[in-house]
Amino acid sequence: MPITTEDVLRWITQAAQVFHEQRDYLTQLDAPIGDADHGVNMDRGFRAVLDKLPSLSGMDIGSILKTVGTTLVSTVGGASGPLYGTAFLRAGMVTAGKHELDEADVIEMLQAALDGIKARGKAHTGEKTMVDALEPALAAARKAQEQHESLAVLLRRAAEAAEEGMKATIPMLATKGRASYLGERSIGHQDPGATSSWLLLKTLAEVAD
Amino acid sequence: MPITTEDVLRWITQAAQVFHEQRDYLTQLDAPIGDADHGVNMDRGFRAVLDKLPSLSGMDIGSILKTVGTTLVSTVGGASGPLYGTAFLRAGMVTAGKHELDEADVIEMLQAALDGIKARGKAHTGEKTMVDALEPALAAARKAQEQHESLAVLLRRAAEAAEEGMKATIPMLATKGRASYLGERSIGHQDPGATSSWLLLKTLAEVAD
Amino acid sequence: MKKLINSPETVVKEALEGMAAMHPELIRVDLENQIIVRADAPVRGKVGVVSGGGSGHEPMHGGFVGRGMLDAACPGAIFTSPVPDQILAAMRAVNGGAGVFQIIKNYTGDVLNFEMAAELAQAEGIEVASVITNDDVAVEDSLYTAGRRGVGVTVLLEKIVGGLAESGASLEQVAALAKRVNEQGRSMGMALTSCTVPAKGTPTFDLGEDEMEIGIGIHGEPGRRRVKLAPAADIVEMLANPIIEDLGLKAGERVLAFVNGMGGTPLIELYIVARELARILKGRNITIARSLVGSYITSLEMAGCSITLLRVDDEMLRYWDAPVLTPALRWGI
Amino acid sequence: MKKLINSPETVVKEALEGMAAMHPELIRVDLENQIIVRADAPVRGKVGVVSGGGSGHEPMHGGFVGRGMLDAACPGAIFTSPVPDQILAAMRAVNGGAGVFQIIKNYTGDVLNFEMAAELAQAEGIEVASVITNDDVAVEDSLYTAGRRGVGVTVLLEKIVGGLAESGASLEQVAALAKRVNEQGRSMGMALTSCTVPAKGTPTFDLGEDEMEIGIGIHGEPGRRRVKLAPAADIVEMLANPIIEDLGLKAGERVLAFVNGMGGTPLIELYIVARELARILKGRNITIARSLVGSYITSLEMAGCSITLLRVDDEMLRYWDAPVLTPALRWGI
Ligand SMILES: Nc1ncnc2c1ncn2[C@@H]1O[C@H](COP(=O)(O)OP(=O)(O)O)[C@@H](O)[C@H]1O
Ligand SMILES: Nc1ncnc2c1ncn2[C@@H]1O[C@H](COP(=O)(O)OP(=O)(O)O)[C@@H](O)[C@H]1O
Ligand SMILES: [Mg+2]
Ligand SMILES: [Mg+2]
Ligand SMILES: [Mg+2]
Ligand SMILES: [Mg+2]
Repeated sequence: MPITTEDVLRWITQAAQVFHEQRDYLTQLDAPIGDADHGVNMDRGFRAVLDKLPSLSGMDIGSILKTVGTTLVSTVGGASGPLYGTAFLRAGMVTAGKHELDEADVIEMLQAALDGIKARGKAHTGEKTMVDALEPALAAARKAQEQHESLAVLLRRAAEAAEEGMKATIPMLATKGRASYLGERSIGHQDPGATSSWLLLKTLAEVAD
Repeated sequence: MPITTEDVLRWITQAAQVFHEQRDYLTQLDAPIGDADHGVNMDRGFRAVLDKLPSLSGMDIGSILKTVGTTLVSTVGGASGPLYGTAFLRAGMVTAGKHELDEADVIEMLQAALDGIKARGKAHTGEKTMVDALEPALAAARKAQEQHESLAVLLRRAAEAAEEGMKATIPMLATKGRASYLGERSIGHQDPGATSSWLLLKTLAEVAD
Repeated sequence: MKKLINSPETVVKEALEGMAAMHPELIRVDLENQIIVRADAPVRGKVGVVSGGGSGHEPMHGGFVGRGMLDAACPGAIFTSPVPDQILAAMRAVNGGAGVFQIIKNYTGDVLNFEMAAELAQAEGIEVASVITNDDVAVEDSLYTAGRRGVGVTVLLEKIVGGLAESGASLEQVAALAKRVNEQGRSMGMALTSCTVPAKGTPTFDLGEDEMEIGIGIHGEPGRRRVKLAPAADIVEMLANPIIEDLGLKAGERVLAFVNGMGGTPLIELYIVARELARILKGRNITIARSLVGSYITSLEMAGCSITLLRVDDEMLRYWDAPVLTPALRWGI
Repeated sequence: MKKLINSPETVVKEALEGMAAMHPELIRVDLENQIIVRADAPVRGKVGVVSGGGSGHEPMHGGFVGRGMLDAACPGAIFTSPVPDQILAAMRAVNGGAGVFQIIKNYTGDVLNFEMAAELAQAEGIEVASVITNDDVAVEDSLYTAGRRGVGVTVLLEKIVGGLAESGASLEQVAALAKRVNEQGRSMGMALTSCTVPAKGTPTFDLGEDEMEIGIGIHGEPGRRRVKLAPAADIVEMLANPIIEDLGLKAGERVLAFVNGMGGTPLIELYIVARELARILKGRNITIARSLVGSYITSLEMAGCSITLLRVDDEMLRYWDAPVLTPALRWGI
């Protein structure tokens, strides 16, 4: 089954719910290697997205994602605002006019989002950022597509890979973002941005299930 | 046996020792109803007095007490500096030229000291100050004199009365000094100045023993 | 005790050395006498304005020494009044022949020591006048206390009276304006945490995580009552209303509003306090003619604030606005 | 969490309202866009100088808005960069036709958001230039970090560059001086206690009674290392020496020495830090040409300090001394 406009709206709504619930958890993750605000930032941004929800009904998927992107840019601030904002803007561009997404569309969307983040943040894998959750997620999705898995399975694999990627940030030395200031002391902590990326993909997988 | 110049010097020396040892205790007493410095103040003043000790040898009792007074005025600060300073200055005036003090001399000295404090501080009994230790001490000394007690006994009685007066400050409502700002909350705490007065008299009694 | 110090004994002396090193163009520090004197003192023909008190209230008073404010400050040990010798040395250093004006906060220790210094200075032929500030409405001004404490008004008074003295006014005129400023100002303070006197090494009082003290002094003295922590809006009501009532401020009147930090409270919180104060004053139709927001009369690292309102007239405003050039207050020069 | 606030959500907005109420003659606050603009903006023909960043560093940046310094500040949420919309609104408000200069601290969030705002402003035909301050020697400036953080130099740069812009200089000249100031300045900070982000409600990190963090950032980020509490003299060595070495300061050179408090440290301690700094500089025969002592770039109620040294030339000194009229820095007017 493809992902519909309604699925996308449910995804956004549930993601907002998840970030509200995980607000303190994400903020706690940001304390030892950052500035203790990542959960607060994501929650603020997605609550603003929720406020936009009524105005999104009837829109195509691309327009919805673009609105999410501009809303995040306008309300999150910090590093994650421009990064997630750009991700959703780019995702919206490649899904412009669509009301359904199949496997290929979803992979294109994920690729665009990841490329957006990497371009904005000048980031690569292994630097202890959200990229470390998203890059393996995309790879897993591609692999599932090659194996002709359903969209639901494809997204579940992507979310699982994101979770592994997130956990793999724990032993990493940060070389991007605020955690990089800590040098060796950044080792041993899970990256908050990788965690929020996993939560986003997990929620999408749940919606598609 | 009268009090000699040497006794006075021993008194001063031992008082300095006592204030050094009781520095934290007096300061703790000053915390709940004052500004947590009385022990520090007395210790600073009497250490300065100790430094003057070599220059005091050969002086008469009046000159010694006057020097103690000016030293306390110059080094203690706060309320207790001018008060104890004036007390020793006045005590020095009534003992000028003397090398020995008998019962009458000692009572005259205590009276002058007390009058000096009351005049400087505009204080009366029952206001939760050093006066509440010194006033009963003087009364007890006079009574001992009437009973023809020895100087040693007279001073012991004075010290005991000072101790009782000091304890009697606990239930008092302060109406002078910093403790008065607390109103009802000043009740239940022992006055630090009454305590240092008791220590001074106790040390004198020990020296005369 | 966590402080940026070398040892409890050397705090005051070393801070004075720091001031001397950082502001050589504004002030001179006489370490022997432990006084801070404006660089060009004594100014001939000018009333010398001297203040002082225990240390631990920085920038008050040393930070207010300079053109248009104080001619000298005599800092005592932490929270302990200066001694007469110090005060006398300061009075001598700033005596330009027109007399010396003492600004004293109403604490037994300050009053007694400045009094003794004044007696000594007068014996040397120096003309002396003084004001004793007593603006703290947390303390009942009755026969049963040592009188109200001098707090925030002292800062405003030092600026205004310093401005007048700089203009060449006589000792009498300076004393008259000082009296008026003190009469027209009231303050009240509160603490979220206690301070720690370095020589003692532990907090003067203990407050629970959800408690605060209302009506504290500036020496870590506990307040009149301990209450549950409350929103800033409520705290400011507790502080501002007694001030407004005690001053009898009426609709249409003008004030200088001074929101002061106790040392450990950051500016962002003081501006929230300022917001609540502005709201209350607006509700009563009282105009904020001038304002001062910052930590100017502190109690070491205590967290908390105080509010001072001064009913201003044109003369006060003129000398408040007059140029000032000191380490802590500076404008117009 | 003990703070003078009403609720964690309203801290920034209410502090801005407090600023608006207290300084109507100096600044305008646009609450909708959450920006602070100098009262007479836009000034025709003048380069508009805009800065901003997360809140919690007060008085930086809002307290530096006014004649001779910033034309506008965009405060984000506590410790969170402002969003492009805000920055764009500020740029529009101060664009007097001579272009807008952005002063950005080197944090990923600040850089990205200001970058996006610049793109939007340029699309509207506003000429934009910028500087990214990166003076924190606690962070290695290597490929393996986001680069050094922008800290204390930002304050000095805003004053100096603001002075130049006020004199009518071009965007190019402003950018050139900003680049030089940033290159010639270095900082390092330390913390005795953590701060507490209001929305989080508990301290960002925990420090033992006998521990301190060396090399902290201004967002409650922990430092490079945790060490035993030490006397001020040793702490200042730990901060000043890496700065002096990184700057390559030589005997006979002149600096502007900036001793900054992190928010919860009182002035008396900062002057002890200043004393130790003066001693170290004197030992190396480096002259303190100008100084600034106080809490100007803070981290909420964190106790601690930072030191900034700026190697000054005559042009920098001229614009440092130039008149300034802002809520937090004021002289000459
Ligand atoms: N250059 C970058 N590229 C990609 N992701 C980044 C980069 N810098 C930071 N991040 C991500 O942003 C997260 C922090 O976001 P957040 O706490 O909201 O912003 P800030 O660091 O400004 O407080 C980090 O955990 C990391 O995953
Ligand atoms: N007016 C007064 N008359 C007599 N004694 C006083 C008066 N005011 C204060 N005292 C005494 O001084 C003591 C406090 O001394 P100290 O702590 O050294 O000075 P300060 O109160 O200035 O800090 C009080 O405990 C009290 O006994
Ligand atoms: Mg963060
Ligand atoms: Mg005391
Ligand atoms: Mg005292
Ligand atoms: Mg942040």
